[in-house]
Amino acid sequence: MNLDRPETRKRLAGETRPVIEAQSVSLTFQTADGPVHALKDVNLTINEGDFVSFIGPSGCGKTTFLRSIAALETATGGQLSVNGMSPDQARLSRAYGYVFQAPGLYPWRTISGNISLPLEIMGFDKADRRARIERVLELVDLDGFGGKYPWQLSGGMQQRASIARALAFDADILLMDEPFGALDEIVRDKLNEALLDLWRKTGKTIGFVTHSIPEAVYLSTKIVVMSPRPGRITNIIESPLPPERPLEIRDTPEFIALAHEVREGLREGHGDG
Amino acid sequence: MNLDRPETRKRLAGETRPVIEAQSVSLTFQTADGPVHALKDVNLTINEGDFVSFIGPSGCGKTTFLRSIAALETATGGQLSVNGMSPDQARLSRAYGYVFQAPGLYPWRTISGNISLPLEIMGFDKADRRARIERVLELVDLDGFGGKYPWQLSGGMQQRASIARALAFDADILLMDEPFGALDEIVRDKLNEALLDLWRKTGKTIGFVTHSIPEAVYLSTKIVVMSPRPGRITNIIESPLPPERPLEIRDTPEFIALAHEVREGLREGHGDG
Amino acid sequence: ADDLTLQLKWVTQAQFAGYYVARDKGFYDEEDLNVTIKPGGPDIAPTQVLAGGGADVTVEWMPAALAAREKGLPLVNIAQPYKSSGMMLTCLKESGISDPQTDFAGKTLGVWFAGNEYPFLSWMNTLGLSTEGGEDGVTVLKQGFNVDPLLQKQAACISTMTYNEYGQILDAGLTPDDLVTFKYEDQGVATLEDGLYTLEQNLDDPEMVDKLARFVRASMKGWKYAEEHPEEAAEIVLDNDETGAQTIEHQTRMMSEVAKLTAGSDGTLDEADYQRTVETLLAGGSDPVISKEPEGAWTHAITDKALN
Amino acid sequence: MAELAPTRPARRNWRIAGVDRYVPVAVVLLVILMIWYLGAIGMNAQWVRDQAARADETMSALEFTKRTLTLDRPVLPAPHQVALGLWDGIAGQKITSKRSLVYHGWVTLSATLAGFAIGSLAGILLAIGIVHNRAMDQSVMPWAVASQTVPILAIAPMVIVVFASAGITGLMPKAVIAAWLSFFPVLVGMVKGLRTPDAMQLDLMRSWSASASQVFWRLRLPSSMPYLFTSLKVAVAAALVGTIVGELPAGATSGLGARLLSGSYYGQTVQIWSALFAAAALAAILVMIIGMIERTTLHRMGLAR
Amino acid sequence: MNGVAWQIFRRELRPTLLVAPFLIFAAIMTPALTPIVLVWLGAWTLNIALTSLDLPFSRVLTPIIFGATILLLWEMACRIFEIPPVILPPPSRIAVSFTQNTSILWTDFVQTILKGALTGWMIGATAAIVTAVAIDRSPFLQRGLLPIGNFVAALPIVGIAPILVMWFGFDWQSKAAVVVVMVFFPILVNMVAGLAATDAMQRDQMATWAAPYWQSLWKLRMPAAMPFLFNGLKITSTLALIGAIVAEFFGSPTKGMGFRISTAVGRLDLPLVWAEILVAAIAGSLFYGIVALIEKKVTFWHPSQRK
Ligand SMILES: Nc1ncnc2c1ncn2[C@@H]1O[C@H](COP(=O)(O)OP(=O)(O)OP(=O)(O)O)[C@@H](O)[C@H]1O
Ligand SMILES: Nc1ncnc2c1ncn2[C@@H]1O[C@H](COP(=O)(O)OP(=O)(O)OP(=O)(O)O)[C@@H](O)[C@H]1O
Ligand SMILES: Cc1ncc(C[n+]2csc(CCO)c2C)c(N)n1
Ligand SMILES: [Mg+2]
Ligand SMILES: [Mg+2]
Repeated sequence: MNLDRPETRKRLAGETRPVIEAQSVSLTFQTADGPVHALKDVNLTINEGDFVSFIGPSGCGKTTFLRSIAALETATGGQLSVNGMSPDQARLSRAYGYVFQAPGLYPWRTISGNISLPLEIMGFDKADRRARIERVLELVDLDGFGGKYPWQLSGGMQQRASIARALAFDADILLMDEPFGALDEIVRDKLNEALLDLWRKTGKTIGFVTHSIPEAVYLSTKIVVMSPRPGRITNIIESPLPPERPLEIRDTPEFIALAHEVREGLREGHGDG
Repeated sequence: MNLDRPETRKRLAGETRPVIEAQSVSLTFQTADGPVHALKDVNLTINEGDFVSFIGPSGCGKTTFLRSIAALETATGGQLSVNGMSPDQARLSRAYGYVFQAPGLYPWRTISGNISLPLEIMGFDKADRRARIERVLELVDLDGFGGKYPWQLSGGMQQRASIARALAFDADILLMDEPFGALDEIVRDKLNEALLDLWRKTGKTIGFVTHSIPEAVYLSTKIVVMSPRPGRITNIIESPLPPERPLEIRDTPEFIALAHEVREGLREGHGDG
Repeated sequence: ADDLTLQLKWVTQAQFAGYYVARDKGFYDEEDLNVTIKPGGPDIAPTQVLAGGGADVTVEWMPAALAAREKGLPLVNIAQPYKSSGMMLTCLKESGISDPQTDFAGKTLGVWFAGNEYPFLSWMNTLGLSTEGGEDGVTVLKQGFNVDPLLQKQAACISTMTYNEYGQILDAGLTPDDLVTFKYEDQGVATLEDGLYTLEQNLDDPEMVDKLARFVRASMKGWKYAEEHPEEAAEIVLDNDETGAQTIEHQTRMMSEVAKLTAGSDGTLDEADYQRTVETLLAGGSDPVISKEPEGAWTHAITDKALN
Repeated sequence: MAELAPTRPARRNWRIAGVDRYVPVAVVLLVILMIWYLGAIGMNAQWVRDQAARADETMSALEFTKRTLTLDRPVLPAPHQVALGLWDGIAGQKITSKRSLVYHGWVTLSATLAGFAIGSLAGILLAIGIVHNRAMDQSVMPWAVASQTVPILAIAPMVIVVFASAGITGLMPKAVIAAWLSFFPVLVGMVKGLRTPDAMQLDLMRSWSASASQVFWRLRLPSSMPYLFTSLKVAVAAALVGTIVGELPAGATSGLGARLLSGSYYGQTVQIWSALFAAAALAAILVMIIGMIERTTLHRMGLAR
Repeated sequence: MNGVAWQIFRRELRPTLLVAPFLIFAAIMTPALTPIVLVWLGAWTLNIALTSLDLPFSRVLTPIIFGATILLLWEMACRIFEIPPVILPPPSRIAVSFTQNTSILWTDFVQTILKGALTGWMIGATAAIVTAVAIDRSPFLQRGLLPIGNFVAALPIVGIAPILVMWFGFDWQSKAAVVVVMVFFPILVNMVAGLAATDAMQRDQMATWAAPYWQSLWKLRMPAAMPFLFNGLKITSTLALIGAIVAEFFGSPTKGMGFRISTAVGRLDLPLVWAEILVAAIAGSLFYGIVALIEKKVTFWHPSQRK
């Protein structure tokens, strides 16, 4: 694997190709109480190497949009393409790593076993598996914990293991649905730094759902603000921050201004609680 | 009920009496792997009308301390008194409202029924119950949802209902264990404002556990920073912020400085992830 | 050797001693037969086993066999080792019963079902008693597996066989003086008990007929041997009892009682007995056991061939 | 006001391990034994009194009590009589003897195990079908429930006759009845177990584009294990009941069911109770063995903590 | 059929297509089997099509079609292979016997199911619930009673039945007693587990409100126990019928389903036997269904009932 891919630089130079393209995507759930318009007329292009955060009040369709990209839901209208394919073709070609809000580790497998699972399914050979497990464990700062069972680890460690699992098979697209929601601030800071580092090194394309404005601002190259009923994009904010971001950047005026902008954007779409 | 109690003013004038007093409180759990020192030598006085936040890394004993105050745990050492009584006597005299991290609503009761439950147990009559339910539902912005069942509401609404339940019987002491952990930032802001408002109006004494530094700073008159293994208090920071706190106060230099102080205090006690 | 399967009406006990003796003493071997004996049980209907092809010959009571014949299962009696009926009603003296004609009304009587109720129903019919309970009728209790209803005084009388249940009552500690018995034989409603039955179509097959004849011959030899050697017969029965619940005392007594019932028979069905049985059954009143005179329900072909 | 609810389950600090497990059981057992003895005296009294009246005897209370507890055919045998019967049946006979409870227990056990194996397998296979096939899900379940409402003892003789007519006797018909009773708990438990993986875990598998068989072997099956074992425990007890039911109509053959029946037939209550306790002990042992397998399996899987 | 349904149909049909060649092979080897195989494949395909369409009534229709198919196959097998009716009567004869014997069947139903099973079930359930509440307060009793309860629950009822008939007489009371013994422990075990099934937080809440014992029992533990209780009630609803019928084999008055079955077998009246079995199955399913319905009403809040 090439840990120093030049996508980040390319992206900044405007040379990147679009990876995810949504054209007036809609998704309506048919429920007993009538249709729920989870997504309506969503237009968005995500380029290779982008780090895109989705933020918005509960129920605005963040999860639904991420799931549609991963072909876990099927859009009921519009065009959605991933690497020029349909999301389902992309899924079958194993283009994604997906991280859910809860760690979702398998209790009957050790941490290594959990990371190994998608690799087994995708048919990696044993030596390769072992090498990859070692690498990602190190990446998320869990070396030495491979032999433990999930319940022997703290919540934060479990969440890191689940991220490691999604990284292990090196999909080019990483989709993360509030991966750090349950963690305390300090741990969260650490993982934010680590994720940013990983992204910079690998040039992966990342879709990231969060509820935290500072987190979105700190991580992203592009912040997508959404609003509910029907779920839609109200604002796309490009970040002027440089790719190198020490934690202290959060005390800079640029950062605070950006956070303020996002908060205002959010408050607009936030009619009720 | 007296909605305009003058405790806040009194407190500022230093005229208030201590409500909760902990003198070198210790609590050790006997587990299969040996004793766990959840609390060690904790000294703290909380005065009437104080809003005290507890912050610290996971496992530092925040929950345990709150539970000890509410007589849900029994301290194994030291002196703990509430209103001059033992915590258990205070519990029997129904001195507390306790809000747990998860909503913990009873699924077989409607929202109104849930709020009504402690009132029934405490023997409030029917008309009084109805009036109180209406009032607290309004307070947490849930009017109109009284007839719904918990699972028909979003997580945020459930959490608000659980706060309403703790408020309904007007205990003088409100203990809240990460009540807003699961909510998105905007909702959290709203509830923070509402809680602050309630506190200012009623002069209740509030103990509040949180993981969020801005939240702790925004809400409290006193911030208690704790540190684990053994669980102890490392820092008690008195807030110089005025009781009237618009949300914008968070962009003021005083606020940022205070937040920085708390973060530093926190990082000290934070060895690992 | 030719294979042949015999289905018994009840569990392994001296009631069927003849067959076990014939097997263990080698009488079947002498006839070049390889006989499998299948014990019955409370819920095994031997006629059903025969219909299902699970056995070639069965030991059955004539009322049940004739009823099955009317139901369309062509059973034929090929031999009748039991000459007389051993069934009786045993009552507690303290219940105040001395004359069936007058004393049964209003009482509870224990009766065996599963095909054994026919003689009782006929009897009650001749007595003019309803079996639906009430003041003028008798309350019928489906008797289970044992004599408890009498010992527990749940019933005034229960069905017993001279050779079995009666002895159990005595074993339990009651004396003959505490009891009153009514033999069906004495009440004129006796029906033929343990006979050998096979399906009609078997008799069209000469080879089968020959086999059956040899079987009957050996079986009767077994019976006569058992009558003369009750202790040895009881021993043999005991050896064949898989449950291990039987005792030698009980089986010896059963054998000597059974010998009284088989005594008058060389295996040939007595037409007069047959006729009396049919008449008793036909006299079933509103709900007779059989509705018309059976035809071809018995044959002497086998016994004639076997014994001459 | 009434007593207050405890704030937490009472934590007892009995030092010796196991004391808080065995002492209550022992105490309850003791109480049951006492009630049993009293019951035996009470229920057998009538008979002793009648016998005494018939023999014109009078006797002391002690003698009277002694007699009620030593009857040959008691209405309710005293515990020590049952214990003696059990001891005699287990240790007092050669294992191959027809009077040995070990022999009869073995007969019952072998049919139970065969039926249990057939039943569990059928239950698991059906559950797999139901979980993977919507048509099966909708059509099989109501009929599976209906199948359990059929009075098994009523069809047991017919099953035996039908099998006999096909030339199959001995263990098989009993095993089929045992299987009939034991497939249902396994079916219900496994359907539930195979459906425990939550949406997230299934979505993960989907995002890795795992095949149906990979999802089954790596997700559904392992997550169903706790359910499987729980239902296997129920099923093995049901299989034992099925076997005994299958042994009843067959009458004079071997097995604990036949022992029960012949005991009942000859009014030998001690024999009934001994067979009954032997059967219950057999069930308890089988359940315990499955519990042990459960513990080691779940431990190996890392599911037991 | 729209596209989605067609896709589901194709996917669901796949296992059937795997089995079909074997069935067809069997039909070729034994030509008599041909109509049976054809009917089976046809009905099954129809069912798969129905479920794929997912119409509102297909949930009701599929099990009916499935059952009707089995009955049809049964009838065909009886006729094609000329199975003697004293071994296995065809459904048509059972139906005839059912209509001819309605009054007998009704008497037996009242005797065995209403008097024996239902009474026993209610007494047993009530006793179990009361006992559960009683021992819920005593961890000592729970630890002592439950292991023994599990042992007693493992006692084969067929063994208890003759004893209880000896004790309680031959009428329905002894049947009810058998049912009581059968249902008591499963319900007790479930109810005790249910009463303990509150989570720590809910108990802590009660503590912070200083709720007295009865309040926390009525308002927390009882409702929380309901899903468990109904689990026990459902299991025992079918057990109760079996128990009542089985007990009749050990002595009964001259009515009742168990009595009729054993008597009718002795008389080779197999259609009547099967009519009784049919009544038992219908009554059992109905009983189960009613309990499940009440469960739905009472535990409407439980995740398994929501959907
Ligand atoms: N399977 C479903 N069936 C019906 N409605 C659904 C389903 N999944 C989501 N919805 C609805 O679609 C809308 C968008 O949901 P979604 O989960 O995408 O929101 P979200 O932005 O992720 O919210 P949150 O921040 O709470 O996770 C909501 O109104 C939700 O109720
Ligand atoms: N019932 C218990 N038995 C044994 N140990 C316990 C128990 N409850 C808590 N502990 C231990 O006591 C310590 C303090 O726990 P506590 O729940 O008070 O932490 P906390 O500060 O609330 O953490 P978090 O932020 O994760 O909620 C931890 O090490 C925990 O493992
Ligand atoms: C349930 C039951 N049904 C019928 C009989 C009748 N029976 C069949 S063979 C035989 C000979 C005596 O042992 C007797 C009496 C019974 N005893 N128990
Ligand atoms: Mg979401
Ligand atoms: Mg906590």
